[in-house]
Amino acid sequence: MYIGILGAWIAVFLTLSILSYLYEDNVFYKLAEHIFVGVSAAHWATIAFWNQLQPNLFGRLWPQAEIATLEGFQKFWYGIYHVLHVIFGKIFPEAKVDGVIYRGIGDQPQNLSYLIALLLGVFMLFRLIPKIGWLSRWSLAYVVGMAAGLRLYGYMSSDVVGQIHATMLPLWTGDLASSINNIILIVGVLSGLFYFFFSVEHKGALKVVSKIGIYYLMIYFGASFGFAVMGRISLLIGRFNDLILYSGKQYGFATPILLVIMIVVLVLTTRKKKPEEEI
Amino acid sequence: MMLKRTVCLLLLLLGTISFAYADLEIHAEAKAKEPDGSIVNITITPIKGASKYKVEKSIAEGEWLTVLTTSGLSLDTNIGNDVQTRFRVQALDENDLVIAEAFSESIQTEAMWFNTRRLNRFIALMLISGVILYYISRARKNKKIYLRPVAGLQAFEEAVGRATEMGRSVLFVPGIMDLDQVETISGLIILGHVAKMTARYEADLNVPVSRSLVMESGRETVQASYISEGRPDLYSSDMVNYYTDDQFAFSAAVDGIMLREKPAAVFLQGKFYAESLIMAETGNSIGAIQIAGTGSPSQIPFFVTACDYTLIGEEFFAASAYLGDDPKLLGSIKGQDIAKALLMLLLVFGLITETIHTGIYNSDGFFLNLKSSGNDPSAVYEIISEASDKNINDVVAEYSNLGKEGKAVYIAKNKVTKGNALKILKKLEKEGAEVVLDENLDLKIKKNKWNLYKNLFAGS
Amino acid sequence: MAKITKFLEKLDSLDRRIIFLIIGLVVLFPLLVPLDLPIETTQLTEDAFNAIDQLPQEAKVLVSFEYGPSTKPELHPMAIGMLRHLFSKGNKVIVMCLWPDGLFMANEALEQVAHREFGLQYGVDYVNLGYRPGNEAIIKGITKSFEANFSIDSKGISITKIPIMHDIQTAKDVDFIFSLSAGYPGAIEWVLYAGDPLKVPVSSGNTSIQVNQLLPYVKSGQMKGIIAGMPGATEYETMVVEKIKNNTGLITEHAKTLLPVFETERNAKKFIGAQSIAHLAIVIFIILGNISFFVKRKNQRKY
Amino acid sequence: MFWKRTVPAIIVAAVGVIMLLSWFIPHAPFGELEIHATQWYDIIASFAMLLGALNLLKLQGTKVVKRQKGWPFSLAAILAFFMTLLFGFMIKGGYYPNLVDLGHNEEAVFVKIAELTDTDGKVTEVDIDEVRILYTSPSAEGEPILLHKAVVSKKAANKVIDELNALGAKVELGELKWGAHVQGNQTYYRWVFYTFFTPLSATMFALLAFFVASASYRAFKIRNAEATVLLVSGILIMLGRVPLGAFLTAWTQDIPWLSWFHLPTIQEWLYQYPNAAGARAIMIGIGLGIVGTSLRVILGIEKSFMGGD
Repeated sequence: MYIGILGAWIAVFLTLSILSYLYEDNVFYKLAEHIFVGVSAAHWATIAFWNQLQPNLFGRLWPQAEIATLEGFQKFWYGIYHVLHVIFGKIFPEAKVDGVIYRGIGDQPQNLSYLIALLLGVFMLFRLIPKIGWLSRWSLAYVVGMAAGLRLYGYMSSDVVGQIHATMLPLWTGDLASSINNIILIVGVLSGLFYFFFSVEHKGALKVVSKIGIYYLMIYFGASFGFAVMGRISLLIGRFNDLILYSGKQYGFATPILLVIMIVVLVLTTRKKKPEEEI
Repeated sequence: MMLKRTVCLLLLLLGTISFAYADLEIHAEAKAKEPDGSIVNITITPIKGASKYKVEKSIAEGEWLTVLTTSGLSLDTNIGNDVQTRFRVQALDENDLVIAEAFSESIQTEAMWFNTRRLNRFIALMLISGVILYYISRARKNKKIYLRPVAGLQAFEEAVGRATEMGRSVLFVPGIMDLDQVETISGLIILGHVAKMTARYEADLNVPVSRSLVMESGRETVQASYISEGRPDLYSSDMVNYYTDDQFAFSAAVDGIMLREKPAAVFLQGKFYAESLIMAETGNSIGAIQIAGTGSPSQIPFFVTACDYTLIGEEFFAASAYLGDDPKLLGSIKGQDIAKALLMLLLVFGLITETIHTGIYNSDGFFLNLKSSGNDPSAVYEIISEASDKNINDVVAEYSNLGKEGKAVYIAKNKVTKGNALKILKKLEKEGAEVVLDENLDLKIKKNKWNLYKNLFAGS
Repeated sequence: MAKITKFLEKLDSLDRRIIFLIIGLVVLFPLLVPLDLPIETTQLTEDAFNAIDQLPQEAKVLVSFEYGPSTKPELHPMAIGMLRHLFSKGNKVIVMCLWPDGLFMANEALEQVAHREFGLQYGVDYVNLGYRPGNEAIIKGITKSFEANFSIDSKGISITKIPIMHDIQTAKDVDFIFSLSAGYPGAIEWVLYAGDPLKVPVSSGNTSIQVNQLLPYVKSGQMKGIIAGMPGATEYETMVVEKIKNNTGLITEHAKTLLPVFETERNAKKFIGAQSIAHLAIVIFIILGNISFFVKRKNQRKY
Repeated sequence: MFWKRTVPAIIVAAVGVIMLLSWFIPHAPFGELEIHATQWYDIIASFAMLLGALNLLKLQGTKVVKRQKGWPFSLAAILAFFMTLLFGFMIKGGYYPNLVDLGHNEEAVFVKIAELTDTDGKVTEVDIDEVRILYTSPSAEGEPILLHKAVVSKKAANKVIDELNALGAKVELGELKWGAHVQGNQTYYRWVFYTFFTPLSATMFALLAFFVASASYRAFKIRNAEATVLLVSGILIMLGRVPLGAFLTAWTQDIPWLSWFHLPTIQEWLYQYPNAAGARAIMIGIGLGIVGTSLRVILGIEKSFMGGD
């Protein structure tokens, strides 16, 4: 990841700006936050375009083909492509190899059913025209229906049936220690599941069961928290290590210089604020 | 002239060789019971003098695609479904010259119309959704359904009310994922209920979202809620705003909104990842009432520690039944409960069969893997000889050379249980041997019918 | 006494910026002044180390980089340690990436170990084939042919011209596969699509969160050990240094001269010090928080 | 009414049921439905991004136009947005000199290439050897020369090409294609990614370390039995996973009946059993919740997210 000296300075500045949030909300953080929002919104749009729309939509409508061999409808269809090429040359490229003209993108098989996807996508854009904006609901409906159908099976299979299958353990394995462990696990799953009964009042013996369930859930939450602490600290170490790297001579002492400047500015701005508050 | 002659001679020679060993054969067969079809098993009848075989498949008239060049005689490969395909094999000698050629009969594979391997999942689906549907229909006939109180859900109205009193806004984040996640949809459903409350209380509502589709759907939701409460005048599309798709840029933006607008109530309801704690901690630092809800198990701990109330797992999905007053929703919650009870019953039955299976009947699956005999092998050999009911001399002969991977020690049939195996393992370790307990799953599954029940739940 | 109780009571409403500052210092300090914590090796890491250590000198190892900047602190030290181990034995290394960012991580690691430390020749002793999109399809692809999937290397040079690739046609021709993986696609895909079908041994370095998911593969022998998170990286690093120090097994003469470098430039050890101290600090915070919580509650009861 | 509410409801139900059944029907066209269906969704979402971007611009633009509080920051957001788009769609970089022929003065060319591609400031014999191996007899399409630069513009590439051509080699201008530039080497886009995006998101991520500390200080209190369980389990994992934990409890290893209290051992047990039990209970619950919600969505019982009339 060689980003040059200018890159290193910007990276260090942005890193320190975000870290300055820990002190308080300040100009540096606000600036970094807004730059971040701007850059990332454009980044994801760019990625979606070049990694999704271009190869998967246009690439499926017009896979690369040798123009001279086309006939009938396809000839007309690639004619449209040519028009698009004339307007947006970068997105709809044409190649000429040894005098043979190729039009189209990539080598996926042609699939004109993607015209429906294109249509649904365009419906989304109708939002900009209030009168026919409601058509976008059709696209939303497609997305929601797809999500419901896809996830229903996925979760039922792996999270419900799969986990039940994994929990079918012998209560007695022939060895005391592992038997106890299995029983601990099974009691946990059953009582934890019971905690999620909504239509039964949790009282008396049932309350005890759901209480045991909560304890198990809490052990799980504690453990996840512990693991997360570990992962998060590792990340911070990585960031600090980069900052130490960029304080070297080959990057023009970016870290120490920027750090000092930022501290000075922060101290000055907070000092200026305080008298105002006193008045 | 000379060249021509040599070539002729060579060809002749080749011809003779291929004639001499003309028994090269290739046989292709569609693999049975493959739900997705397309898998073909190929076997080659070898010939003398061949060091490698080049297998090709037909893709069009006269066009061949190399599948693999191999020295093995059996392989699996893929072909397109519903297309007649032939295979060709060429035997190559050491110098990569073709010495023989053979063709397979043409075959065709087909995907199934029903994936029998998923039959158990299909039954589970029918069962679970059947139960839920039944209770929904029952609820329609006006049967009262009790729901136990959930603290987090009772706090919704209070939080919105407090925001109104303080003259501050209500912030609602429906997660950071797109509309293709059920959690996001669930978050939007909850947003609908919260928007009704803010409409009633005339509180300001601010919904930052990180996906454009969620923005559109969120606007629809909020508008519908304001209309249904009779306050379309209070609705504006500026309530729901898109910032960026990026996880951390979005959480930076939400932090900014929290710090500068200081909302009195913060709802974090949807699918969250690592940014959950950034938002929840910032919300906490500005003193807002925070109610979180998510189906992401790994993020619940952070919400539990940093928020006032958290809807844990299934509670989050049940929220809309609590917040609304549709009997159908109550019915579906009841149905989910019954499905859960059924699953628990099945699980308990599975526990019993497994216990019978492992603890009492089956034990053949367990064996010990001896990796090293330690400094004093003779004691080790004695233990092994006793455990496996084998002559001590045979044992010495068998285990004196263990190799890299170690050697298996099978305990005599009448003595095998996992506990016994562990006892023997400890004895061996005491003598300085290096042993691990291993389990042969194939043996286990074949061995016992009690295991069949558990297998009903296997698959994906 | 009263002063102490008052102090403890005040602790309850401690400004969180003080906590931030302490955490910052606690992480920063061990990075600047490395600690010398005793390191115990564990079975999982030992298995991975031994599997690699047993490879003969002429063995060729495929290393796949599947991580990016965000998991770099955990995985990069493993990459460095493992490359040092391989090169110190004289093994040849073929690098490829299934994550786009992996390319930059790989370049950085090779630049440090192969180029600067060992002074090895690109193309002869090691090669970086670069990133290809396609996830597990690429793994399946190289089990049939490298050339079809990596016609050129990361520098854009066609692989037919790279000496090390001359006798490597498919993934079957490598002797060991090591995946440095932070998620999908990663270690699991290598086991399923390359290790199992081709019977090539696979091992892997992973983030600590992933380990539980991979344990079944290790237990069944489909994966030869595993390096888990920063602790695992530290152990591996230690084992490499110890090995060269004790002069056991295969070590090239050149590697022996590099021992001082390996001993001093140890990122994982530097990092694990910071990690341990930070964990300790957080635990102390929790305890302090609870003490002040109790003192406050007790005092409140008096009235 | 029909077009605005009924048709969407029918679409949800039909698509939902077809998607659900496709899991059980491997035969075409259902077998590959999952791939195409998610790709259609990606396409719709990509179109919707335009709406999101416009909304963002409107949001920040109003602040700038109306000179609201903090408008310079909004301006920065807009500028950052357009800078990234510029490098995503207009200016690309990613050019490289493509060596077609070495010419008569091979050694000088090798040394020059070694200098150009060198990454550590000193060109050694080994570096030149490497170049010699890789660039001898370049192929017909040419061999790209990867300069040690963050971004290679057309101008920079041409400058190097002239230098190499002056040595008698034949070098042409090569470039990364549009589309490949978002992931390729030495493009402006990658530079923006690594200079702006990576440090920003990595640092936001790293802030979590601080928040985790303050959250544990504030919230990990022994208020009741449940909180105590959570706290103890968290501490055991935190200490048990690092060498410090082994170090602190190393003394237990000398006493047989205490050996179980080795922190790494306790940690491992806790993780494998009670924790796994809790995790499974939660997963099953969530699974059922999702099944229930999806069913309600498909059946049209929940439809508020589709809006009113």
